[in-house]
Amino acid sequence: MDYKPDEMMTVAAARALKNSDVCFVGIGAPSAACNLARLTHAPDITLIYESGTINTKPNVLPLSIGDGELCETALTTVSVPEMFRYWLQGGRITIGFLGAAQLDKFGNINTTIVGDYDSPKVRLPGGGGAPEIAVSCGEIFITLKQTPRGMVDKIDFVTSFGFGKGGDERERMGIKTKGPSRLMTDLAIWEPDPVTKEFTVTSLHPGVTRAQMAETVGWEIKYADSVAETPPPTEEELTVLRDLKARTAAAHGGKTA
Amino acid sequence: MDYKPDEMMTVAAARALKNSDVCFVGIGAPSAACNLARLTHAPDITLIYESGTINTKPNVLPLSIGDGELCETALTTVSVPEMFRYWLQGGRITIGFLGAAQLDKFGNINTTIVGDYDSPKVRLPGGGGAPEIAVSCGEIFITLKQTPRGMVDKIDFVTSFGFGKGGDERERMGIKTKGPSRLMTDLAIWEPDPVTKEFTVTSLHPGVTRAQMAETVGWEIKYADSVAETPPPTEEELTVLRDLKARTAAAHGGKTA
Amino acid sequence: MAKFQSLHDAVAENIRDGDTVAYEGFTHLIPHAAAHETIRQKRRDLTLVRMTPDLIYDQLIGMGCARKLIFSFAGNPGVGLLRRLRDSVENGWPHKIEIEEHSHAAMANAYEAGAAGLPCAIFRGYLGAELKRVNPNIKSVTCPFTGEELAAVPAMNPDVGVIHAQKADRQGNVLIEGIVGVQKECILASKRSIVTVEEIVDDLNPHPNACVLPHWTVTSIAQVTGGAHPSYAQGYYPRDNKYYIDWDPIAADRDAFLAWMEENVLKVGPEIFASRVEGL
Amino acid sequence: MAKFQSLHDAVAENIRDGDTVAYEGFTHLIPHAAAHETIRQKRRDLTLVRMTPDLIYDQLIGMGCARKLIFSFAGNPGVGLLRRLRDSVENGWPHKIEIEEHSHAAMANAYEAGAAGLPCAIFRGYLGAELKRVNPNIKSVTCPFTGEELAAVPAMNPDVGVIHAQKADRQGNVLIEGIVGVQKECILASKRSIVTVEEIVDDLNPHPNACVLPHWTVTSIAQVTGGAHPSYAQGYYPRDNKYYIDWDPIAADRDAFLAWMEENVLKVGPEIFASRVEGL
Repeated sequence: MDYKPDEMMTVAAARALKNSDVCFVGIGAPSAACNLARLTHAPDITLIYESGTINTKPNVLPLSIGDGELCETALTTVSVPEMFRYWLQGGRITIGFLGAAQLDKFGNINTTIVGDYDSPKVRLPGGGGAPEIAVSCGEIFITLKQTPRGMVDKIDFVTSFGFGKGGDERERMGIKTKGPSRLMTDLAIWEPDPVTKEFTVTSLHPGVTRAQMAETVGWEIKYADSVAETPPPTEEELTVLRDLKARTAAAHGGKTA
Repeated sequence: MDYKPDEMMTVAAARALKNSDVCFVGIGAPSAACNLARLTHAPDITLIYESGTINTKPNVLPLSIGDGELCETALTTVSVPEMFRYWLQGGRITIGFLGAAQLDKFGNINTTIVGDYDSPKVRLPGGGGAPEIAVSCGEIFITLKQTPRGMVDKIDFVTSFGFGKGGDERERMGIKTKGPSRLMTDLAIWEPDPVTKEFTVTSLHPGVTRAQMAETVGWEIKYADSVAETPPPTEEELTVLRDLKARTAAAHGGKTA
Repeated sequence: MAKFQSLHDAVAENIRDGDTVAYEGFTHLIPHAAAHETIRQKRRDLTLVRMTPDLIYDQLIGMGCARKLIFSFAGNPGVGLLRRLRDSVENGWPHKIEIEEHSHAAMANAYEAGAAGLPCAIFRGYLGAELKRVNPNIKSVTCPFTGEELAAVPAMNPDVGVIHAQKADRQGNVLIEGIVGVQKECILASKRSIVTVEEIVDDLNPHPNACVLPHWTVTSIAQVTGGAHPSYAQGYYPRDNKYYIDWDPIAADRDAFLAWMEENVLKVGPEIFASRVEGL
Repeated sequence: MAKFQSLHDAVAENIRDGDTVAYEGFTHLIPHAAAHETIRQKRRDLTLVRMTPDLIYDQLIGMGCARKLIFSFAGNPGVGLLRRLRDSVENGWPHKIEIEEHSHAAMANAYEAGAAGLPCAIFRGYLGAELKRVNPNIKSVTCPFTGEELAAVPAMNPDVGVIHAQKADRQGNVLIEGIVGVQKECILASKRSIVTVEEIVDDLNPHPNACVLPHWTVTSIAQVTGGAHPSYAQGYYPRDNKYYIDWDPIAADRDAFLAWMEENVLKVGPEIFASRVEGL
């Protein structure tokens, strides 16, 4: 079956999730990936949205983090202070899923501003849950489309912390969680180098060239000694994903998340 | 109608409550007084028990602080951490009602131990909610039967703070609430002197003599310049109180709270 | 003791120029009608507080009601950025608003501390994050038992908390169900409060542990059917997703924005909301 | 992931000599059956934690299971003092237990902090109260914004949390309704947990904001009908007030106590609880 890079990205992200995971889900690509995992190989995965909905099983993808669908299909819905205190800070989440406006090679993320904080070129939405998701979840998965404006050598603002300047900076700060352990883009899968913590390409999606990679990333790319080729989406993965998106489009009146 | 000193105490305590009050209710005499007020002159009074039951309207007096009756007749029931954080510490309670094993003339209360803390003569139940009730509620009403062992010159342990050594000690500690503003016993009504904060008799129940008072109190009693006589329980007050106690006895299998 | 009144009177009596006002609602139950009434009454110099400022804050800011914004995530959920907010911050139109920015955890904890009567909240937050460089209201406290350094933020205690809820009973007790967000904390933390409700009923019939605000914790209640639209009220009407999508081009242009506000906010009253949720 | 097992196995696997164990329940839903099973299995040197130690702690202490008690109010509710606790503290029978005493506010905040993954809790507490003289675990923290000195206590994180609840579904999700006390916090704060339930059902059908513990937050679930008796389970059976009153003379005498324990705890099993709530 033919597929788009965007679909490959979602499928690659979904595959990284286990049936036993407890996921803190963001809107957009993370939400699609988490629900794809739930509808394929990880039927018992626990999905939590920061609106307070726990063990939710939406039939269509939510447009917002707090759609009624999330509450109606949840095991229980708690208040937002409880969500951030007992569930996130309480250390109960195994995987936090983050997107990024700007990302550096050490997994530090900016979703706050482009330019200077006090007189920004672009005022982005801000961190929301990300600053604490980044340190409270067992590990962090990041997903975004590769662009030279998104994957930059130096981000304008550290909204949420990855590995800082790399190496053991994270541990030295007393942070006990693993941090960004996987980056899934439309072109590749990246994992942090065990020592330097720099994101390193471990798998290229089918047909993606190193030249294409270089054009879409603002730093000099490190490749693993042996770079795999990501298995293309299976027919089941694509069918389930497209059905999900079609149901979502129908429910949201022609627009998808 | 004939009545017992115990009934006079409950009636006197009930009369001190206003329709607009929000009361944090303890078990025993406070609970009887608060519900008597609700069933007579203060039908809209808000009663809160530390078990989390808010705006409760029990038909019989609870034996414990967490009887099912309290939840079934409550507007809502919250968790115990929420009760102590949002409702008590949040400053929403106008009247806290406390009993005492030992009480001094400045409204300091002991319900912890008789004797030395490390090798006590009697191990009492402890403070429960009292240490924070005493400072978080707008004002404190105390109710207990007068005995020389209960109303003592020096209490063995300060479980909850009243006026300390009197005067402006409470204000000097940064406590913004009024503290013990009224003590209702089986024999009299006491109020703190405006300056010294020593409990002063402002009303004697009908027929009570100063000699009787002296026998039942372990400190030298101060009387207000003009001491009133407490109006005896009205027929309505007594009827409602006795009906409540009879319903309670029937519900609890022969024993009343 | 909750007072039943028109939304006009509730806003007129409770929200004053210069106030700190939190219109809360986490995607669900966003008090749109109350925000529009505030715009109609031309309040000025407000400090607007909200975890997730979305359309109503874009509108309040674009109409010049705000002096300052305290927030943690400002976006049109599932659609994109807030263009009126951007125009104010990036270009100073209609004027430049001051920004105090936090994380969700910080805001949620700040409301919680406000409801709990504490002066500050402590939490494990902002580790390695740059917001603490630009926000002087992020400090720290050392745990006296473990020595761990925890983030601290001041308690949030708005002058006025504004929310929309499903129903109130005739005593003024309010029931909120579904995604309850920080609404209970917001009302308990605020000095005054306005609650708009879908309906007023004889008996709330709440589940024993439902989210209920007793009448003596609420200042004003106004019935506004559909008052959360285009947000939703679980059990009453769904989210109007198309409205959120349509907002983006309107907000992108100053003239289009002003014309839209004139037509859809200034010229109408709260009763229009009932018709907006018909057939959703 | 919750494991369904017999109460015997749940206690055998989770509660070890020397553990810190919190059997919580605020008058409602007190886990009597689980405490009795602990006594039958002769656990020793336990640190017992509970806001309101009542009959089960009198029994655990009298039977020599406890080394230490952390609590805020120890009484037989509506009846009087705990005579086995007194005998231990005042006379050292069967041995003298160590006491760590707090206020309710402190304990509730400590469990809350434990559930929230914080090292300590801060609250406005113990002002003028003498407990801070005798309990070194009461310290203070200064608010970095106002300078106010607030009380601080360490977070409560028991080795094992034990509660009784109304029901679990077949995945092991647990529903608690009515007076919910600190049970949710207790389970979330504990390293391991045992939940006894009245029944196991296909579907909890909970209210959206009901107090639910997801199956992956619970270690062991054992069905014990009547397992809270003489405490109560809202919707199942009422409190057995007479039992509490009758306890006082039993606990007053060491021999009467030991004979009663032999007859009513040591010689029987958890299945006896079903018969105790019949006809209540």
